[in-house]
Amino acid sequence: MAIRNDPGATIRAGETLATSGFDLRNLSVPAILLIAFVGLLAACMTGALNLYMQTVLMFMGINIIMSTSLNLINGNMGEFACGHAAFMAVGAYVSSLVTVIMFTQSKFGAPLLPPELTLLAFPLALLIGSLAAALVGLLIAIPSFKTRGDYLAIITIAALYIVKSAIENIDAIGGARGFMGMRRVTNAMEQTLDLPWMVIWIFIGTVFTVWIIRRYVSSTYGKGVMAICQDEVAAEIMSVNTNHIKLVTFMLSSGLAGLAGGLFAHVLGYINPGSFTILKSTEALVMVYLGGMGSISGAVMSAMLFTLLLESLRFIIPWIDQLLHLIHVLPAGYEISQVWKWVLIPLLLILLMQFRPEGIMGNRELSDIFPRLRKFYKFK
Amino acid sequence: MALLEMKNMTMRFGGLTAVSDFDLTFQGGEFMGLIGPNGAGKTTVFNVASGFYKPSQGNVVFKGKDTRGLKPHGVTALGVARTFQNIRLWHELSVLDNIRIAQHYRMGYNLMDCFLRTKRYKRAEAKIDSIAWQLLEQLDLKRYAEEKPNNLPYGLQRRVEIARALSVQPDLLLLDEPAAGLNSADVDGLIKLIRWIHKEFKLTIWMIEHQMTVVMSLCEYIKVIDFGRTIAEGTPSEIQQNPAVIKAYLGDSEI
Amino acid sequence: GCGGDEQKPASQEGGNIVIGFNIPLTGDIPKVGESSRQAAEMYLQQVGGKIDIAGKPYTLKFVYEDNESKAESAVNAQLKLIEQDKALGIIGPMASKQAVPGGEVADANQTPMIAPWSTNPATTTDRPFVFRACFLDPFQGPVVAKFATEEFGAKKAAVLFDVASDYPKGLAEFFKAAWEEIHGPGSVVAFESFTTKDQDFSAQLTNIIRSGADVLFTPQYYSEVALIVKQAKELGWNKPIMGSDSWGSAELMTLCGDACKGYYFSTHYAAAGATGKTKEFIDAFKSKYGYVPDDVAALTWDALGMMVQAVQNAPLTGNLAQDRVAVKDALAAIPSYEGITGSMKFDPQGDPVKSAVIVKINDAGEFEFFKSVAP
Amino acid sequence: MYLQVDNLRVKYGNIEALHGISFTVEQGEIVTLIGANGAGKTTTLHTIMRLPPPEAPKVVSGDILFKGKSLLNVPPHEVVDKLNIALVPEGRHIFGNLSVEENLQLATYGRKGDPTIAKDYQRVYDLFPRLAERRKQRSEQLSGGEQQMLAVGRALMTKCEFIMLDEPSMGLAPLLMYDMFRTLKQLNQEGLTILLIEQNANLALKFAHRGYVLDTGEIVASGPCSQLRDDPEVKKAYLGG
Amino acid sequence: MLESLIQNVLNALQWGSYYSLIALGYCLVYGVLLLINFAHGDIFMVGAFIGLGVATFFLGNLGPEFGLSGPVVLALTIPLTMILTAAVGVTLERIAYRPLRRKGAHRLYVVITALMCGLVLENGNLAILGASRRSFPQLIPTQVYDFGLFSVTNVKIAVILAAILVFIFLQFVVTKTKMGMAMRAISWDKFAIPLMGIPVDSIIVFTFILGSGFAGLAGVLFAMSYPVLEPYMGAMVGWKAFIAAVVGGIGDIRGAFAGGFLLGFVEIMVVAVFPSTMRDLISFTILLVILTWKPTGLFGMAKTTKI
Ligand SMILES: Nc1ncnc2c1ncn2[C@@H]1O[C@H](COP(=O)(O)OP(=O)(O)OP(=O)(O)O)[C@@H](O)[C@H]1O
Ligand SMILES: Nc1ncnc2c1ncn2[C@@H]1O[C@H](COP(=O)(O)OP(=O)(O)OP(=O)(O)O)[C@@H](O)[C@H]1O
Ligand SMILES: [Mg+2]
Ligand SMILES: [Mg+2]
Repeated sequence: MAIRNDPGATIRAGETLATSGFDLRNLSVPAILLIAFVGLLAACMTGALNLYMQTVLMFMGINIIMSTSLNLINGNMGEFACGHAAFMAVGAYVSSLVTVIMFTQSKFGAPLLPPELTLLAFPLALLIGSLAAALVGLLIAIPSFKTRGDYLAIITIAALYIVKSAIENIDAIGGARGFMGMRRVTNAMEQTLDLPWMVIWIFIGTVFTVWIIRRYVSSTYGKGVMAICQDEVAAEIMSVNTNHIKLVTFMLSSGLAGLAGGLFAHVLGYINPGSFTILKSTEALVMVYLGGMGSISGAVMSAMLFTLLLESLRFIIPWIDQLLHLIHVLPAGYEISQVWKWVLIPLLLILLMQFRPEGIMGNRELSDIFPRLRKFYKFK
Repeated sequence: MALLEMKNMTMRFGGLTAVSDFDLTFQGGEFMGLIGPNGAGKTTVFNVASGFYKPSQGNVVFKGKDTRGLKPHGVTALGVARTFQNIRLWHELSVLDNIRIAQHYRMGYNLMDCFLRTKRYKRAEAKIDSIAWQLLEQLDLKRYAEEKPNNLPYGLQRRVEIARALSVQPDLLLLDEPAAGLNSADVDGLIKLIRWIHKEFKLTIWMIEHQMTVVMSLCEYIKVIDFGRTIAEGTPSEIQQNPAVIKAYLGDSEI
Repeated sequence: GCGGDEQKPASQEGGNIVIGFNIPLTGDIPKVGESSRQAAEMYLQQVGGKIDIAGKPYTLKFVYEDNESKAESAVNAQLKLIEQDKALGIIGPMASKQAVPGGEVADANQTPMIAPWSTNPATTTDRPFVFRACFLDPFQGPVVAKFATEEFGAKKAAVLFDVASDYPKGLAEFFKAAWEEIHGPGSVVAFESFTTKDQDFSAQLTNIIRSGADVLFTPQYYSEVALIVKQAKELGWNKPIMGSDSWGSAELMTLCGDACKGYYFSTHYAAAGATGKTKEFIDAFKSKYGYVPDDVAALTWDALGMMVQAVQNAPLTGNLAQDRVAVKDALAAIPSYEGITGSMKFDPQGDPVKSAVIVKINDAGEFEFFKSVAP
Repeated sequence: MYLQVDNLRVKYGNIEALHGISFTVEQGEIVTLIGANGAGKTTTLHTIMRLPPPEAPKVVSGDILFKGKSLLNVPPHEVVDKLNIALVPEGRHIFGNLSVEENLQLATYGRKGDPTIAKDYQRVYDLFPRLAERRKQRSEQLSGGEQQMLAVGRALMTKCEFIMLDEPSMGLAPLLMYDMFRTLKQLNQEGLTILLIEQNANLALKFAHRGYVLDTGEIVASGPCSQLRDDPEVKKAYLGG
Repeated sequence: MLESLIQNVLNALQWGSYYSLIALGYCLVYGVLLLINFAHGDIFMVGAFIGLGVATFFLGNLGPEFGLSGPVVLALTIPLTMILTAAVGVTLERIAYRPLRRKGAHRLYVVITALMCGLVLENGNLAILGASRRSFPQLIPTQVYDFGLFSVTNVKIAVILAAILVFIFLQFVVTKTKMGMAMRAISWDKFAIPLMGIPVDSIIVFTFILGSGFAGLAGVLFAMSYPVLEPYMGAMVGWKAFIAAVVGGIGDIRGAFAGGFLLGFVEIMVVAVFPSTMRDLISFTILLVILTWKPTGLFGMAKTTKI
């Protein structure tokens, strides 16, 4: 019988079965991460990375969290959710409220805890923010039992508007004026121990996110998500509790978006409902589809690429301008200003889609493209 | 206790009655055929049995449990597995994953186990894996474990679908036109395979099929429905002689 | 640190003075960024790209960064200006959504910054390095309330504002408080809102008309004003409408046509009948860009003027960090700056003390000086 | 020569699916193409139809001539509309969101003002009375076999003189299957040329005049059906025990 | 209370008309390609700007004088704008969507491309024409008919009528003509369309012509009642019209029409009854409730899964 590929080449039965026992490959990822982490810290402390670069890196991390977590719903589960910014907003506001109330003199009163505890409590505050976001995610997951596809897209957009409008209407957290005070919290961390703490937290948060999502989607449990994506009816009939899986997936994804929000709020030191609009969701969407639906490495890469592209255009556009003037293509009075940035970015993305209509990675991972990588590290 | 009992089962869609007053009892171990003209309601009966439709009227009891209150995955967990008239594999997942995921109800670990890769997780995954590999071995699919179903010939896809249903470790297996789209030579292989499965796994099998060679050589007992009503039942030879069945279903094979 | 054009020591023949602009060229309010940039370019042109400091000519270099109207992008832009471009001082960000975090960054990195247009008190509060060029809402609200009471004898007022934008929202609230202080609680009979980018206000205006208010206060940007005023008239509103400094753009008249004539707003300066520096600025701007400058352009101009004056006053050493502190001190020490939007000096918070004028849109469609109100 | 496929080589991506096949169909003939799953039967039909990307198989070399004219550069809708070739595709491909009647109507897209349309409707409804009963129903709700009837009926509604059927009997109950083949035979006697792909090789060889046996992209046997039926090789590999 | 109710009903009818007009365009394209054409709101914006350009040209403000009166200019502007806007829509289809379709890209990639196209249109306009807002010339004098209880303008009435006429026209095209049938069929199974002798691409182009043309009409009408034009004016209305289309039941012309008016009513009535600061909060909650109650929208057909 004719098979398209040589079937012999793909047998890896033994490999998959042999999951027990000590294996050096188990250590390669932690080792690489540790080296990266120490290197990053050193670069920040010595000033090899100035604050600007650090901030860009931090937003890159936040974008990675956003895109990998949204990828879970839009890529793996095949839904079209456009309300990711709402969860980010919830996470941002809740965790900021927690840290500000706990550790600073604010309009909510005197600090409840001494500033030395910030280091311990910060991850907790992030966790609380994430849980709150996950709870809001639950509210979206429930309609998703009955609704699919573009109807769900609307539910998520509506949720986004509702969250944003609700924040605008709560004057206690600043309403449209925004909410601040988080800088004092991050300062307290730095006073306790002089390290670039936000860089550290974001590094940890990013690694944590990718790690947790990897573990989820590589388990039989999490693969239910992919089954739902490809044929929900078959999944339900072949014993997958689709409602349960949807619920868990939505909550996981929105919780991680909440984590991104908490980190975002503490990097900026100031949040405003206007930061969590449909545009923010759009950016996350772009990163997911640019990376390739359902590919974690794709989502990570596209988030990095997108952030870098956005920032590098600050430099590239003036160069282009200079170059065009140098070769006298442009009249002297006319300047290519940064306004063109948002013309160039979508144009580039449109072009990219034309060449890779399945995103950078398609639905494959790095290990599928470079199978030899498997020699060096374990993907499970 | 009977394995499956359907009593007075009626299924309506709006004004259309697809199945009416369907009665059936499985004691366990039978090989039953369900035939009838197109649109007679055969698939609908399967859909009710597998919990996908709730009957408009009547009872469906599986292993003493009323399945009307259960979601399809709950019915499957009780021990009903099926294949589909049009193949419904998860085409972007490997054959192995297809067979793994169908064991979802039996995972027995939770999200935390999944994140922390606890003992329980490892044990469960190992069990799932071993069942999957064993089935692949038994159905001679091992070579295609990492292949995507889309890339397999039609006949093999049918086989993968049967393997996936078996991985549920059901007591009752529903086969909806397993031979459709297979060529005559493959049909012979399929007949042997199904017969072997029936014996090896000691299953109750219920099959819909339009290819008479398959039905006649496999089924011990056949039920014929037309317009949702049972018009005849009996052994293969009885059915082949039954004038009502010939008139409504078998027809004249001269062309 | 990163290489690049380090400032030359002051002993040599001048050097580069880099001033950064953190402005929204894209996003929600691109016009704000464009106006600001146009004013800055005109400034650079007028001074010939050079300024004298202690007798030596320095090259003035402006870097414009787009903050896309996003908070995070404003932070990135701010840090780029500080770290990569080595800006001595920064003008912007404009809207409070970006100016609050932008101010945070400027202050933390000890770089003087003037926000020309942000009215949120948090922008400058407890930030010695952050200044602003416009007056705050708590000042403007009462000015309008008082004026409307005296001029129209109004007793009941209606307010229509954008709840998602903090400038109109803040101003609306201060106006309401001031009005109710004069006329008693409940005298603001309609307090209606909408959301950024809305274009239809008919339901709100219907409520307002039904409420029996004597005057409508709408502290919106001029593009929205044109829509609001037209729709109000179509729905039968025939009482006065008042606005705030955000009305102050020549574009208001192109957009609004005759509909806005006869209304009043409070602002920094009156374009029609302006004299002296103000007139020069307006004429120059008009001849260069073909339209009368709006408040953003005027405020950017003044912010820039103060920044340059501070740079000229500061004892520059060539050490960027020290110079930045010196410029900050010089800014705080400016005794009184005669800007085109009035004379001003900074209070200890870095907010300007300046007076407001009430402008009437006359029948020729010009913004005519009507009355001056001191704080 | 009516339809002539000449040394046709076809690729999907980098994989060659047909390795240079040649066969002919004469006007008024019934020709069948049999072969194992994945042999390339469907590919052959799709290539003749020039179906648009991404489904389209790419022609590497060879030619397809219909009445002496090459089909390689004719867009698919013209193959149907101008050359009157119809295809009943594998897997039915009916329009589930349209009613049964609308499905049939749509097939007459290019036949504006053709007076024989009404007769054709009647022919289809006579052939498949089930469809007449379900006329107003959304066709996605039809049972599998009913959908197959609709697919065949729909193809007959185009002004076809040459029809290609890809496994039309799939999922049909015996009675209907025989009915359908009888009708096709009758249509053939009225002048319709038929190219049939059928998994049930026994049936196909009983029905057709001539047959070709396709195996992994190559034609391995051909001849009049009676001859193929008796060929021991063919018997063993394709006709089953 | 009564007077404001009548007034608000009129307001809602007018505001809903715009949502409807734009939602109809969304719906057409969606009904054929299952493509959420996120650029549609921006095509509407382009329509308004094209209308502005055409009107200014005929008013003689760009060079040649024609000496035409306002209504004549309007009569010329509307069809010309519709044609030019349709051309923009078709161009997007040709250069951005069709190649992707040819390559068999996942439909969401086309959606993202559409989103990007919208951004290009918005920001390209900003970069080329500058950030100044444009004012649409008054082509016909606004008549305010004041009935005491409520007042209404001629433009308002025209807009409501236009929405209804467009709806009737499209409903006829989609349900009664073979072209419409083909349009619906494409969304179900593109593969089999050529087998019916139907040229797929022509149908798709035709759809874009209809959808974009009416977006152009909506643009001109919108510019007449809200004469402040800016590059981002289509973004928000576009998103909301999309929401309206879905709440109505996406893919169904009646759904888009009803959804548009529904959204208009909800938005206006919420302001009329509740504190207006809560508008988005309440109106979107109402929409959520509607979708939870009818998961496929008002007219949407639940896609029965036939096993
Ligand atoms: N979800 C549904 N909604 C409406 N009608 C339905 C639905 N499902 C099935 N039907 C109708 O019920 C009847 C029985 O359909 P069913 O699929 O059970 O037939 P079947 O016996 O399996 O036929 P076949 O052999 O062709 O597969 C058909 O007429 C079909 O149109
Ligand atoms: N779209 C496609 N992309 C890549 N390969 C394809 C595609 N369609 C078919 N093939 C391959 O081309 C070969 C011939 O397939 P084809 O569908 O023509 O076979 P067939 O004889 O019709 O089989 P069946 O009896 O299963 O319908 C097979 O190996 C198949 O895997
Ligand atoms: Mg069936
Ligand atoms: Mg085939």
